[in-house]
Amino acid sequence: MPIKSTKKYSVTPRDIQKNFNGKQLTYVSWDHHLLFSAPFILCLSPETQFSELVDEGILPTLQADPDLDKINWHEVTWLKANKPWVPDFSKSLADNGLVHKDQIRFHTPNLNTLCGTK
Amino acid sequence: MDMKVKQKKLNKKEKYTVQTRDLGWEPTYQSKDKIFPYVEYEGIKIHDWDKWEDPFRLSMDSYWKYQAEKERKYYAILDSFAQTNGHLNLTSARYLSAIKIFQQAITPGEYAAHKGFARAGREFPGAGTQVACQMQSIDEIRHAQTQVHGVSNYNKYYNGFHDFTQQRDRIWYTSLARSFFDDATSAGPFEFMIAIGFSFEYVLTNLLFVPFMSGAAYNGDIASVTFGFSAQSDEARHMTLGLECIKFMLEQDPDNLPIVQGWIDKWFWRGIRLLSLVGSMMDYMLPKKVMSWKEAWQIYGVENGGALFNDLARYGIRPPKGWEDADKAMDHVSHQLMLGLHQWNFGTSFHTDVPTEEEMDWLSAKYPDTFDKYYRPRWNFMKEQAEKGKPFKNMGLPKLCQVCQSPGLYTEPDDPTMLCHRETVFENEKYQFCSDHCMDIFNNEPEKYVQAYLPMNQLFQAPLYGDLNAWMDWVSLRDGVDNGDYELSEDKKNFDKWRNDVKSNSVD
Amino acid sequence: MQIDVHTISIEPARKAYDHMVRRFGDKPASRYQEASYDLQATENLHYKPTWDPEQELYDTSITKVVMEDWHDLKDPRQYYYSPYVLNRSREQEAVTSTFKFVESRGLIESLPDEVHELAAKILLPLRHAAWGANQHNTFICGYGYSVTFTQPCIYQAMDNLGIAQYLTNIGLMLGGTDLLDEAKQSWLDDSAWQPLRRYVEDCLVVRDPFELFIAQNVALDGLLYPLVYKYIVDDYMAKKGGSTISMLTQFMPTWFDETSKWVNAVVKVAAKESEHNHDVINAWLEQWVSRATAAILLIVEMAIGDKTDEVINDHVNALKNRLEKLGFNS
Amino acid sequence: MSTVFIALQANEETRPIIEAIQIDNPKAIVNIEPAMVKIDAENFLIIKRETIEEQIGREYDLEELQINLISLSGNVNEDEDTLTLSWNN
Repeated sequence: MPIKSTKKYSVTPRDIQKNFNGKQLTYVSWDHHLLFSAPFILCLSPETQFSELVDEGILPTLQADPDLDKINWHEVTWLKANKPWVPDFSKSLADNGLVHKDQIRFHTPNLNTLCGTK
Repeated sequence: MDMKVKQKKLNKKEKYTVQTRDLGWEPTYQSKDKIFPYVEYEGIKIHDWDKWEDPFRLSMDSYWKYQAEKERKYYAILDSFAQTNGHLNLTSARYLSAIKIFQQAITPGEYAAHKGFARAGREFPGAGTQVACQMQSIDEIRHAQTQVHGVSNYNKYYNGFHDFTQQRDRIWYTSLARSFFDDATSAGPFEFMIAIGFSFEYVLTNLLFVPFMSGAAYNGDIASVTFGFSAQSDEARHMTLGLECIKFMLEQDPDNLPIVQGWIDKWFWRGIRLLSLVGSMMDYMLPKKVMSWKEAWQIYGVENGGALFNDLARYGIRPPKGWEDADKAMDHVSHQLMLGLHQWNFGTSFHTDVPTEEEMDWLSAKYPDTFDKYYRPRWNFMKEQAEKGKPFKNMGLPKLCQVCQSPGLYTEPDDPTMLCHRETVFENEKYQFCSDHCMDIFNNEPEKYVQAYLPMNQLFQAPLYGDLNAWMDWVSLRDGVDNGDYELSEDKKNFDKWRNDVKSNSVD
Repeated sequence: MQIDVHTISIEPARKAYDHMVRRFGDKPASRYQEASYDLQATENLHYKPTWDPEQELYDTSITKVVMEDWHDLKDPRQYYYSPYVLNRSREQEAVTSTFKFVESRGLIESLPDEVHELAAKILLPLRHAAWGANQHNTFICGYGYSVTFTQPCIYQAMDNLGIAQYLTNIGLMLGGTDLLDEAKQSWLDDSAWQPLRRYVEDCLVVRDPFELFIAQNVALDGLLYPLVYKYIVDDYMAKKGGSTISMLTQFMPTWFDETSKWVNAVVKVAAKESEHNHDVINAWLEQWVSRATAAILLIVEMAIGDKTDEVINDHVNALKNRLEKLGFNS
Repeated sequence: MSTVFIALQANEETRPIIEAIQIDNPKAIVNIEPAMVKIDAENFLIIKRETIEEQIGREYDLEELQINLISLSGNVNEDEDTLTLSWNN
């Protein structure tokens, strides 16, 4: 539904990718792991390899979670835009089809920290 | 005619009518379209402004008289509170986190409401409606000012209060409130009335003020009790204005119903998201608790809101679309938000804590179905980490909802173990939301919400490029002083010392 | 346990809020300062107004006047809400007891017919002009920039309403609602009132807050209040045995003197800011003062007849003298 | 059935007002809370000037309620003699 206004209403979003000095935002969350309250933001170049996103973005951020070391990365399943998705760890974010402000989620079967029942 | 014929004395309603709406007239030198240029575009149809019912009928002289009396009382108490070190009668300086949030987030909102009502007080073509809005406008600036004055004394002794004007515009969590009030004041006059006059004042204000003031009373904060009560006495007029306004819109034209209902849906949800902050204040920040957020919701939300929406049903109005989800979430929101605030407390201009055992038992009694199951384990984990000397902090900066600006920390309505992820694409750009209802709000007016200023996303842009230290300077946050855990804070150290000094000096 | 907290003195950690210190240095701030500076959001405004997407939510560019810091336009009365209502409360107490006194002594009945009629004819339609003033000051408050500039405008607007209500009450005493209806009809139809009504309606479409400030608070008030309340009521009518009326309008001349101090200060500081501002304001003054003069001419004539030209000239000159002190040489 | 309520500051000025409300609304429930008295009633509550005047022994203008009023719910109708709160259901 178009906005109702007295004159043409045209604005530019305030966080479009070109404002990020060549980088882009990716939001990451770990399903069923609520010690970390909310999805967190990574600000990385689209050329970054997905494995780097995991190693240098996700792992250091989530250090405090006791489940972190127990993750079997072969069993991990992923969602992008809330749909099942298989990332290629050796490819860049861009080649994995990740766009600015995409939300990715990962699910670790059998691990469930600090959030009660499954 | 003989002017000296004695006229019958007018009753109050009649007198108020000649004192207000009779002052206006039908213009002929300029068109009404030009005089009231904003009254049509929202699509609300008003056929007869004279059908407007003035809720309270205060003439200006009565207004001055009663308001002056309130002001005299307020400042007398405030002065005496300051002169006698009243702050040392607080249950604990920990309590002040609630006041810090209030000052940083809500006080600027009072000012925004003042501006909004001044605009509405000019833009509506009905004199009766205008006067009611103008009175609310002047009341709202009163509230902003009494709050600034009330907190001023605390600022002299405690940290975190010192730069609320800068923090209003820059720090991350205040954008929940800023975006709320900016959203309302950037809307047309009718939507503004539904947003602030009806949804905020009528449906939600009791949830904000009454428990908050009781909390202040329980915790020895006489200054805030006084400003709270003093402000709330104006609020009764404002609530009535909000209710009259919605009835007026609905009675004027059946076409108004879907528009008004849409606004109720939107503003209830925006309001309830904003008030989650109050939930965390009540459940966690008051050293001496009054009632739980859920109990307050039961009384002031379910009971009163229920009665209200029953009353409005005759116009075809149904309860807000988000009502059920809000109701379900009452078992969770205050915990989820507080857990977030605590783990990000390096970035807050107030202190937080892991609740004490006693407090956790209280929470468990108040939230028997959820606290022990979902939230206690996380608090316990944080407590253990802190005891091990490795206090848990979340350095991952949170994704914020494009609409309500909360961190994405709320869970699915029916699954408290799963964060709620919602997203949409508009003009090739992705947007993220905390809930279905925030996403609906966006989808109704995407052009508006794409411009939202999300403080976290801004932090990664020029000029800060993700530099947290630079960010702290920019938001006027003094690391290690304004932020962090209360237990380790200067506020606590000082408060305990001063209290001790008092005891060692005092004569029994 | 209530502890005895009088017994210790604590060194404050800071003297004032940071934004006070940035403006006024490291010293305690007054309540006026705390209540008036920087309360309005300045950065990172979230959304463009749907009512005019070409504006910002708080926008300095909707007026031709340019200020480096709009907070420079402050109120010498140092009114924030509390002193404002306290003062008005005191004043209304005096007015209320006067009304009671006049009513209980039947003083209206003992007015000479000529004065009674004149008061009704001149004062009662002015309640609509006061309502117009209320609209304009509400507008300036709503759309003007910075708290120091705009908060006195909502006080002014409520005063305008109060004055309209006092005039209404006078009307009720003089002859009830019929008389008020008659007065409204004059306001709408009588040729003597049309220039003023046109002035007010033309102001209702001015959307430059500072221009509106000039048109209402400087030009129109600057002529109308001295002419009507000080000259016609307190002088001309009083001499004809109408001092009762002047008791009932006591609020207005006092109010005019008080608010003029503020109005002067605003105009003076804004004009001093730059040549540009001076010229913009001067152009507005020329336009609105001459229009205001024309707008009230017939009303004054209706009241005092022959001497009109002379009296108006005196008052226009007085206003020009006032403006000269503010930096405007005409 | 829906509850209407009025909440007043708990102080010396409101004590006789609360008594008057109880007299005129015998079924109303009076809740004493910190610094506040909240009076709930089913669907309808009436506050009468005359009853308050009997309690305080002087003239009373219902507008004086403003000074100590904290909050209310229900449709408000006020004239010289009464203030009522009601829900239409």
